[in-house]
Amino acid sequence: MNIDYSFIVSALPKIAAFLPVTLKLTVVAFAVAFAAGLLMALAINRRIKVLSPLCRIYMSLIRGTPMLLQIYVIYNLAPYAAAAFIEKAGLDINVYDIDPVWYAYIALSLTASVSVAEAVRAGMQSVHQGQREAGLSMGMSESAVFIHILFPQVICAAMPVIGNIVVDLIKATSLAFMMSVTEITGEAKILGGDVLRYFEAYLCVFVIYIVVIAVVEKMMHLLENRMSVYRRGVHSST
Amino acid sequence: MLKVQNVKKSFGTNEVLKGVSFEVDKGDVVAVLGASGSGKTTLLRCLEFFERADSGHMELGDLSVDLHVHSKKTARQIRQKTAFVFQNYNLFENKTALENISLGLTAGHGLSKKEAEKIAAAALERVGLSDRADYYPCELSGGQQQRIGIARAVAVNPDVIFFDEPTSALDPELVGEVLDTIKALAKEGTTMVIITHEMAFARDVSTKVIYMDGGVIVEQGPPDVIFTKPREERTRKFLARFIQDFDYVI
Amino acid sequence: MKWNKVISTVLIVSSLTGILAGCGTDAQQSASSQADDGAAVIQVVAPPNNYPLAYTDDEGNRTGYEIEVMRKVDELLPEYTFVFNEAEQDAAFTGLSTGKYQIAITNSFYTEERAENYNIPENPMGASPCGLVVTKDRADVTTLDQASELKMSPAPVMPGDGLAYQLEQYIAEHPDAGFELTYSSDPNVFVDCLSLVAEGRYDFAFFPGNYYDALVVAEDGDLHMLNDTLSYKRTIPVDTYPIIAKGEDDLTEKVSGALKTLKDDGTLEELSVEFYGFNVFEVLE
Amino acid sequence: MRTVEVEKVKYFFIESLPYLRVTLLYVTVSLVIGFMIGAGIVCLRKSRIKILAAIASLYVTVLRCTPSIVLLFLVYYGLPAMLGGRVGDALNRMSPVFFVCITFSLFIGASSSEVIRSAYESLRAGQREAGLSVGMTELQTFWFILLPQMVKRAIPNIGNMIIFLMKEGALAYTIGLRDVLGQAYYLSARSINVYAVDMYLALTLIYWPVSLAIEKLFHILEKKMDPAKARRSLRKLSGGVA
Repeated sequence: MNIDYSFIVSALPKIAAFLPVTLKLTVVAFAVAFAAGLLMALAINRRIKVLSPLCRIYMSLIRGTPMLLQIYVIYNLAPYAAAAFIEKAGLDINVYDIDPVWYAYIALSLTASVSVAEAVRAGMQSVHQGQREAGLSMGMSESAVFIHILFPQVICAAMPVIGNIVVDLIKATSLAFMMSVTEITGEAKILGGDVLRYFEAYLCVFVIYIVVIAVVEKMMHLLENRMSVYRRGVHSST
Repeated sequence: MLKVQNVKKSFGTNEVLKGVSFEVDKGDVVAVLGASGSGKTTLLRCLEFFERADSGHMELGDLSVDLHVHSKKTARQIRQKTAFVFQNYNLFENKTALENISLGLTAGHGLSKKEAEKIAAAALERVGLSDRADYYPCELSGGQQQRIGIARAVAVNPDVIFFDEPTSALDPELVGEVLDTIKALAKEGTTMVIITHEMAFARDVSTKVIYMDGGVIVEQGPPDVIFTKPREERTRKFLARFIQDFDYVI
Repeated sequence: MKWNKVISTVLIVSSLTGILAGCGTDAQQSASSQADDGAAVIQVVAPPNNYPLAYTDDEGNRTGYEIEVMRKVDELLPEYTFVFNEAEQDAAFTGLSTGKYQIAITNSFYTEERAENYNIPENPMGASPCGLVVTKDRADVTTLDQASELKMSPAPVMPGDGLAYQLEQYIAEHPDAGFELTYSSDPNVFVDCLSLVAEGRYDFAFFPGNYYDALVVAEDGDLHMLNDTLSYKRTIPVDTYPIIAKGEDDLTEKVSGALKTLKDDGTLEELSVEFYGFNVFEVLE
Repeated sequence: MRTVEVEKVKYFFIESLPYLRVTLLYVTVSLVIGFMIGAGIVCLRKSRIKILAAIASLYVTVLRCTPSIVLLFLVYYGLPAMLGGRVGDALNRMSPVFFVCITFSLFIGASSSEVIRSAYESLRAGQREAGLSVGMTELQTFWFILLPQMVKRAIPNIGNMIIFLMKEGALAYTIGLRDVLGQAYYLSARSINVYAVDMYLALTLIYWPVSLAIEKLFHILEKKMDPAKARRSLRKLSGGVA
């Protein structure tokens, strides 16, 4: 297997130039997924009448279908449906002016939102029921109890899993290239395609992933330490 | 001050409370005794709306509430007038000792942060733990945590404080410091309802004793009556072990 | 602690690929093992489905323009026996550089860098016929220059294939070109670009003539309903070559010679008519 | 955009379903081998020899960052080239399924080691001492007390891994392996992807029920593995009193 190192050296900077796109995709998709996942977890835990079964079906559907199908539905079918709808409604918005990056945000956040929902629900299981009752007994409202007491502890319990979700999301952004959004894997495929050096191009992406994921893991680790200070205490020994 | 009428509660087929009624006047310290499974904790949890009673009525000051059909708002109003001290402390794990107390005042009673912290500091002083203000629960011993739980309850200046076996989760040597704290509160005239197994404490500190068994109040009355010549046979048998210390037999 | 993990990982990975590189090179020559009748076995790789160049027909046997051309070349070269494999473009060329395959037929065009990385025979094996697809109301637009002046937007193209190459060449030669290229690796993009142009999502697309005839013009074509909204103008096809593993010099010589014979005796033209429906080479001149 | 043709959906469904065998084959093989590798890594990381522990944890980190296509190419093309000579040629003749299994086993090896480690750490410390104190050997304690509890905690993750593996099938298509996903793509590509909608619908009809079945199966497994918890939740319903 003769690896064309010269190609790697020349292509790496060009591919790395698209890192901001990958990071933006990851950050926005994670933000959407975190919000959606949290709401779903709450809806299911609080057994809200209509919403809870709906969320369960959504989660099993997203978990049960390949990512490529989800991308196809969002990138190919949704715009047509929207265009047809707009024509009927007589509006003159041109659906096709929408930057494809928005489709990528939605597609990437689907699977991530389901994983966040599962992580949060697992986190909720680990928080003791007494915490909620203590809050209520102090005359706090349900939402105040959630915001001040339950939410911080749930997120802290779910942090390790959320770290994994972010790493998986970074690797999943390579699928955005199917929605004509060029990020590092997309650029690698283009450069690789020109000179038929696909494997070397993918190696560049691999090297970039190592650095990015190492940094992200370091940040998640620091964040988790800061959040779980209440579990270790700040004073040396008790 | 607090009137409780005909509280009934069953979990599926198992009837836990078969119509319990009692009254608590201002400054009263009511000790609730009974074997485990007699329904004492369920009774208290129904009064704090952690469980929904099947039927029953409760009057606290000018508020009167049906224990089965009640809105979230009224439940919160009652909770704002009462306080609850748990068997396993249930301090907010992600908050320091001071924050545990001040949070109840700010989020629970709408006080300003500055004022809440002033009251919280005073409450800590009262239970003698001012030097542990910025400690997290995981850094405190069981006894210290329970005393902060009590401080948290007292800080909201409730009409009545419910204690659910405050000392049974503690190591023996820590029980003393918690009981002393409760004794001090009693002396200051705080109205309290305490579920406990500490017979000596019940006899010395309470102003009224309730003995429960099988979901009903078997007997209630002042401690010197109950602990010396209880009317009901079941009460005598329950207190038998304890009464011998008085070395005279009825 | 984490940082030295990153550095050691990068070191490990590069040394790993280094080792692979080290022992890979000598295996290169001996890869083509001996077939039973003494002829060297040559592994040829083509994408699982690259209609009409390489695909499996309903009876399940491999056929297509490029497959049949290589079969004809195999007949002319008794010292070799060709065995056909299936792999997508990126896998095919990885296999080519690791010695798993010796020839890749992926409708590929010639560039200097590719010639440095692989052996590309002198003579082409065919030409990929392309054309400009626009809506009927813009049927006057027949060349890329017009499209560039009118700042028309091209449909996304697949990286590394002949269509993308032609547009890339155009943009390289005309820095002031009125359009930019968008890429997508979605296999559905290929056929979708016809509907996308018809819907107005993009202004024009670059599409192979034979597909266009089969899909849109033909009565039973799957996209025949687009026939009255789209118009097609054929442009100059691009030469396509088999890509041969670096260092297989005598194989390259022999294949190039065979291709020349097939071109001169008209076999390539026959196959072009059979699979493309018209003679690609005639337009070439 | 065309409307969906039920005829086409049926065609894709029937033509692709037989290839589900291939998918389930490499999923089960990868899981079994993967968990063995995972267990090996957990032991390595706990071993006193510093280098072994470092290599094991490095393996997990590197695998977490590797895009699956890179590892697949490294295994499918790199391995035969690296071994070279006779063995290399023998490998070259092997069917792609063999290489897909190796690739996914390496991946599952990394992720399962994390699952096993967290399951092991979540056991209460006393469990092992308890087993030893009643005279059981280290192995018996592990087999009868520790392993069942670890498996119980790991079960939800195993379900997720299976569903993840099934979805990675699209990857195998690039090296020509026809699993259910690959076959569906192949058939759709044959008609130049005009019937992509129907193909994707057919795939949903295959994938969703299978993943629902897996979720249900693991849900039941979890309940069966933990009778106490099941009984406890039952008792809670029937009014357990404090």
